[in-house]
Amino acid sequence: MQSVKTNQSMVKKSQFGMVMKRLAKNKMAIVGLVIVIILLMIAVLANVIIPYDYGYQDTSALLQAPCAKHLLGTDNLGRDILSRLIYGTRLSMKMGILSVLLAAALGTFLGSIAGYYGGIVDDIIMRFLDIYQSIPGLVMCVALAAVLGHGLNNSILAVGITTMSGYARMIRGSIMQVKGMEYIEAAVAINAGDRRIILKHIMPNAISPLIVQMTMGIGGAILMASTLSYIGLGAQAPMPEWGSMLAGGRSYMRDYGFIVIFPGLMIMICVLAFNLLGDGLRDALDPRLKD
Amino acid sequence: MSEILRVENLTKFFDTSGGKLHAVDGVSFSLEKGKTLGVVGESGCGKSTLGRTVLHLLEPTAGKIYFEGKDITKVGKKELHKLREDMQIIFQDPFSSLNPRMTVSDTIAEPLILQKKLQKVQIGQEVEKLMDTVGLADRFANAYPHEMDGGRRQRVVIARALALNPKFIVCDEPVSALDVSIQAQILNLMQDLQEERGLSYIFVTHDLSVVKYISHDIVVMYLGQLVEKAPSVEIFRSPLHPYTKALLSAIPKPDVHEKSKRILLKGELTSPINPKPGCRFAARCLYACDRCHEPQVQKEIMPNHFVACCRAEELMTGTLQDG
Amino acid sequence: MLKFLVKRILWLIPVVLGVSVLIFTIMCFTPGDPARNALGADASQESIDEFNEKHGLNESYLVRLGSFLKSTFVEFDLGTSYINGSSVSEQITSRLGYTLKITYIGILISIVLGIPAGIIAATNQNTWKDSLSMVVSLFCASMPSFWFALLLVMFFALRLGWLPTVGVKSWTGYILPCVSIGIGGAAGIARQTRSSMLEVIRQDYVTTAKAKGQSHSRIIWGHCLRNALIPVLTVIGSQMAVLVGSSLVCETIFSIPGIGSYLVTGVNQRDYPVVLGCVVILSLIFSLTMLCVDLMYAVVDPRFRNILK
Amino acid sequence: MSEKDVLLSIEDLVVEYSSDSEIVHAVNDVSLQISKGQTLGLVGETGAGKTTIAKAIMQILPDPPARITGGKVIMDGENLLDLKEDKMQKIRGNRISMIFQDPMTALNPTIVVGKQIMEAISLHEKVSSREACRKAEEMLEKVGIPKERYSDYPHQFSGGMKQRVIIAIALACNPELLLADEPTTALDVTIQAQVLDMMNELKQEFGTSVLMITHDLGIVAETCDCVAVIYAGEIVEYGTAAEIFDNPQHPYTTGLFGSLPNMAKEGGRLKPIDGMMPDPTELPEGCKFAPRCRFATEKCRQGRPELRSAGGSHVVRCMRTS
Repeated sequence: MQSVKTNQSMVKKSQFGMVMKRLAKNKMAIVGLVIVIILLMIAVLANVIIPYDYGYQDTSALLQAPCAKHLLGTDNLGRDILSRLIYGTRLSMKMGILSVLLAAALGTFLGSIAGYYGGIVDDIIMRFLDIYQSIPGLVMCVALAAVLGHGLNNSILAVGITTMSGYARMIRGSIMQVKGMEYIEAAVAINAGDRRIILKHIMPNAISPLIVQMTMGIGGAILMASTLSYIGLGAQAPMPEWGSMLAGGRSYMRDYGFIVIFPGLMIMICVLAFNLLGDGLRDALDPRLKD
Repeated sequence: MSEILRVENLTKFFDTSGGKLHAVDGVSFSLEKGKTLGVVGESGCGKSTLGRTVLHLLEPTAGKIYFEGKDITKVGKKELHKLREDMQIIFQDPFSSLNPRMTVSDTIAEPLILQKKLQKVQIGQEVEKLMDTVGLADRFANAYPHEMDGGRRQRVVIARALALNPKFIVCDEPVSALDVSIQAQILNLMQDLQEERGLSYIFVTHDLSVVKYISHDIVVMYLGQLVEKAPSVEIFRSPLHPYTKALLSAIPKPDVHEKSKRILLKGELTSPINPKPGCRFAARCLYACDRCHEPQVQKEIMPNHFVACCRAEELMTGTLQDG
Repeated sequence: MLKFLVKRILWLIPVVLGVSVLIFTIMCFTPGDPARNALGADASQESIDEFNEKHGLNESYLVRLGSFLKSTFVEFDLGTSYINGSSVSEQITSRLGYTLKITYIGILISIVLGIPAGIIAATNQNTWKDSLSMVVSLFCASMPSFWFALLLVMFFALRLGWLPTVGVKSWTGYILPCVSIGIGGAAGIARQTRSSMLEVIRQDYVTTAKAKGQSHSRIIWGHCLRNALIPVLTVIGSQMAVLVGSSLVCETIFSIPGIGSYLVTGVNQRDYPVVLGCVVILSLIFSLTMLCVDLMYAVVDPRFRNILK
Repeated sequence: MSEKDVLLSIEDLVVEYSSDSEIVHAVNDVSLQISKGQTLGLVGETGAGKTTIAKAIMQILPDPPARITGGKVIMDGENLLDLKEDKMQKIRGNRISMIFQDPMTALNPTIVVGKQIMEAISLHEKVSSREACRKAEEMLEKVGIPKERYSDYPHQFSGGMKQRVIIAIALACNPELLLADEPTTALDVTIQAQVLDMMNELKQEFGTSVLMITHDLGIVAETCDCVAVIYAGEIVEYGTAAEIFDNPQHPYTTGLFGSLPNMAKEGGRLKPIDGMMPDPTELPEGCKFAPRCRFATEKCRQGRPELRSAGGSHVVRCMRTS
C-alpha cells in the first residue's frame, strides 16, 4: 500500500508524466526507447541522410566489401547497402506501425463488442477467434498475401488481418476484467450511461494493456512482414525492404557474408527495441505499482 | 414514522451450470426514514445480492420493492434515472471501487457532471464542500487512489455517494477491509452524516459487533433466507432463531472474565443451488424436526420481532416437544 | 479423463471445418483471376473460359464451397493443382513426414532448452546467470528465424563445412533447420518459465513448505516446478503456432520438400487448391498438437481434471 | 517468570525492509518471552510488524528486501539467528511451526492434502512412508477431517477445512512452539469458532505454547494468557490478559478498546484514535505514538520512553504516570 508522504500537497500530475517517470527507472526500457526514437528519425529523414539513392547502381563497385566509399559495402548490382538499409527503415517502420494500427482497430472493435455485451455475442465471436487462431500466424499471412497479391501495402493488410485476433482476445479479457470491478457498478449507480461508462471508465483502464501489446506488436509485425518479403510475397525487387535484401543476398553468401549480415541485424535491433520498450511500458502502466 | 423503503418477498435467482442459485429467496422487511437496518450473515448468505437488487443494479426475479410508498419494482429508464439520485451505494473493497485512472476530485465530481445541473465552478465548490464533510484534506484533490491508504479511499467513496444528496444508501461491508481504529472513524462519520442529513442506511456486514453498534434494526440471513428480524438490542439480548443463537455465541468477546459457552454448529454450509424446500439451516440445526422441511413462515412472536422457524415459540418458552 | 478426450476431439471437427470455410471464403472473394495467372497473361479468352469450366470457377460461391467440403472431408481429395494438374493430396501425403519431423524436433529443442534456462534464471534471480540467460533469450526472441538460419548455414555449412547446406538426405540435414526454428521457441518458453517460476516462488504454499523445514532445492523441484509448468503449457501452444509458421520459411531456405515449401510455391503461382490444401493440413497439425497440450494440462493441473469429472 | 520455563526469548530484534529508495523500519528493538505451554497474544494493526516478527523467528523472511539487522532469538540457549540454514531446517516444522492467514493459498494446489501432511512428518521423523501416511491420517482425524479425504486436492475443501489441514501440517511433529499468524481472520465467524475451539483442545493435548498474532481483541481475550500490544514495530504494552483488559495503560491500547463497537455502551459513541498509522519510512523521533496521542507532551517527542512497570508483570512504554 502506498505510504503517503503526509505533508507535501499533491500537484496535478498528468497520467503521461507519471508513466514517463516510472519508465525512466527501468534502464532497459530507456535503451529500447532511445533505439526506437533513432529508428523513427532515420525513417522520417531517410531521403535526406542517405549517401546514395537506394536504386543507384555503382557498376564500378560490384559486391564490394565495406570501405570508405560504401560504408557497408555494395550488393551484386553495385547498390550501396547502407543507403538501402536506411531507406528500408522507413519501409519497415511504415509496415510495422500501419499493420499494428489495422490489427488493433479490428481487434478492439471485435474484442470490445464481445467483452462489453457478453452472452451469445461473446460466444460467437470467441468461437470465431478460436477457429481464426487455429491457423498458425505466418500460414494465414502467406495465404492472405497469395490472395491479395504482392507489394508493400498488401503485406501490411495481410499482417494486420492475421494478428487481429490477438488484440481481440486481449481487449475482450481486459474489458471483462474491468467490467467486474465495483467502480463500474458505482458508475451505473450514479446514472452514467453506457457511452460514458465505456469512454471514461472502461477504456482508460483497458487501454494500457493495449498500448503494451501494440508496442510489442510492431516488432512482431516487422518480423512477419520481412519474412513475407524474404519468400518473395512482400515488397518486390527494387524496394530496399530488409527481408528482400536478405533474399537477394543469399546466393552471394558464400564469399560476401556482409550482404546477409547487416539487413538481418537491422531487423533484430528493431524488434529488440520494441520488445524492450514494451516490457518497460507494461510495468510503468500498471497503476498499482509504487511511484 | 414514515417508511422510506419496504421490500416484499424479494427473490433473486442466478442461472448457473449446476442449476438455479437461490441467492435471495422471499425476503421481506421495511426501513424507517433516518434509521439504519443492519443485514448480517455469513459469506454466501445473499446479503450483498439483496443490497444490489434493491438498487436495481441487479434485476429482481420476483417480489416487490416500495420506495417512499411508490412501487419501483418495474421502472422505466427515465424514472430509474431520477430514482438513482435518491438511492446510492458504498462498496467494501476500497481498491476496486475507485477508478484508478481518475483523481479524487474527478471521482467526486463525476455524479454532479452527469446530473448536468451545476456549472463547472459550482461543481468545484461542491466537491470541496463534500471533501470537507468526509474529512479529506484539500491536498488530496489531485491524488490518485493508489497514492492513498484504505481509510482515505473509503472517504472518497462516501463523498461520491453523497454528491447527489441521496435519501437512502446501501452500505455493502463498508468497513470490513479497514483496521479497527480507521473503522471507528468511518463509523462515526456515517453516524454524523445520518444525523445531519436524515439518511437511512441498509448496512450489510458479516461483523456482528459493528452491526450491533450502528444499526437500529437487524436482519439475520442464512443461505438467501431471512431467518430473524428485530431491533438490534432485542436480537442480542434474546435471539430466537437457532442460527442467530449460534452466530451470536460464536463472536469472541473481548472480556477476559466471562468466558462464553459456545454453541458449535456441526458440518458446513449446504449448497445454495437448487436447495430443498423449507428451512435451509435444518441440516446443521440441533433442534431440526420434520416440520422444518415445510416452507417456513415469518411470524411476529414478539412485538417487531419476526422469526422464520417453526419451533421458535417452543424454544422461547423452553417447552420442547420432540419432532 | 476419457470424456474430456472425446469432447476435445469432437471440438476439433468444427474447428477444422471452420478453418476450411474461412480460407475458402477468403480465396473466393478476392480480386485476381486464377485462370489468367495459370495460363499466362496473354492466354486467349476461350482457354480461360475452358479453364474456368474445368475447375468449376463459374458456379456460385455456395456450390463451390459445397463441392470443396465434400471432396475434402468425404473423399479426402484436395483437388488438383491449377498449374501442373497433379493431385494435391498425394503431394501433401508425401511431404507430410518432413514437416512433422521439423516442427516436432523444433518444439522439442525449444522445450529442452527453454524450460531449464527459465528455471536457472528464476532460481538464482538477480545474479549474472539470470541476466545472462534473459538477455540471450531476448536476443533470440527478437532474431528473425530465417536470418538465424542463414547465419547458421554461412558459419557451419559454408565456412566449417560440417553440415550440408541444403536438403535432408541424412539426419545431419535436419540439425540446422530444426535449431534455427527451435531457438526462437526456446527464447519464448524460457521467458515464460522464468516469470511463472518467480510468480510461484512468491506464493503462500512455498512459505508453508519452507515452514515445514523443507530444503530449498526440494521446494523448487517438488513444489514450485509443477505449478510453474501450467502457464508454460499455454506458451508452448502459442510457440507451436510460431514454429509451424517459421518451418514454412525454413523449408524454403534448406529446400526441404515439406508442406511449407509446397505452400510457398503454390502461393507464388496463385495455385489456390494447393494453398487451400496446405493451410487446412497445417492447421490440422497445429490443432492436434494443441490437443496434446490440453491433455498435458489435465495431467499437470488437478483442478483442471476436477472440472471434467 | 523464572528462567527455567522460558521456551523462547526474543531480545532487541530489529528488522528492516529496503525498497529501492527507502528503508522501512518494520521491527524496532522488540523483546518478548514465551514460556512453555503458554499462549502469548501479539496484538496490533496492519503494518505494525506482527507477521515480520513471526517470520524472523522462523527465518523465512524473503531475503532480498528483508534484513534482520539486530537482536537475538534464543531457544534452549542457542541463538537461532546464528544457525546455518540446514540446522534451521531441522527446527522448522519440528520444534517451531507456523500457520498462515489465508488458507485459500497456503496449500499446494497440485498435491493431495494427505501427502502435504506426510511430507512434514517424513522430513523430521525417521519412519517408513507407510507409517508416515498412517500418522498423517491420524492427524487428519484429530483436526476433524475424515481420513477418507486423504487423497483429495485442496480445491475440494472449503476455507475452514483448509485451515484445519494447515493446522494438521503444523502440529504433525508435535512442535514445542506454534506461531499462528491471524489463523482465523479469513474465516466466517461460526467456522472461526470451530477452528479456535479445536486449536485450544490440541494446545492442551500437545502442551504446545502458541504465539497468537491477531488484530481481534475478542480472540485474544478467549485464547491468550498474556498479551503484547505492538504499534509501529515496537512493543508498547505487555501483561497478563487480565491486567491488559482490566486496566489498559498505554493511550494506544485504550484507543484500541475505545474503537471496539461491542465494547461501546448502549447508544454511546466510539472514541477512535485520530490520525493515521505513521509512515514506516519516516518514523517520528521519541515515542512513535506521540503524533496521535492526546496526552503527548514535548518530553514524549524527544526521548524514546522505556518500558516501565505498572504492577505485577504489567509493563508499558509511556512516560505518562497515571
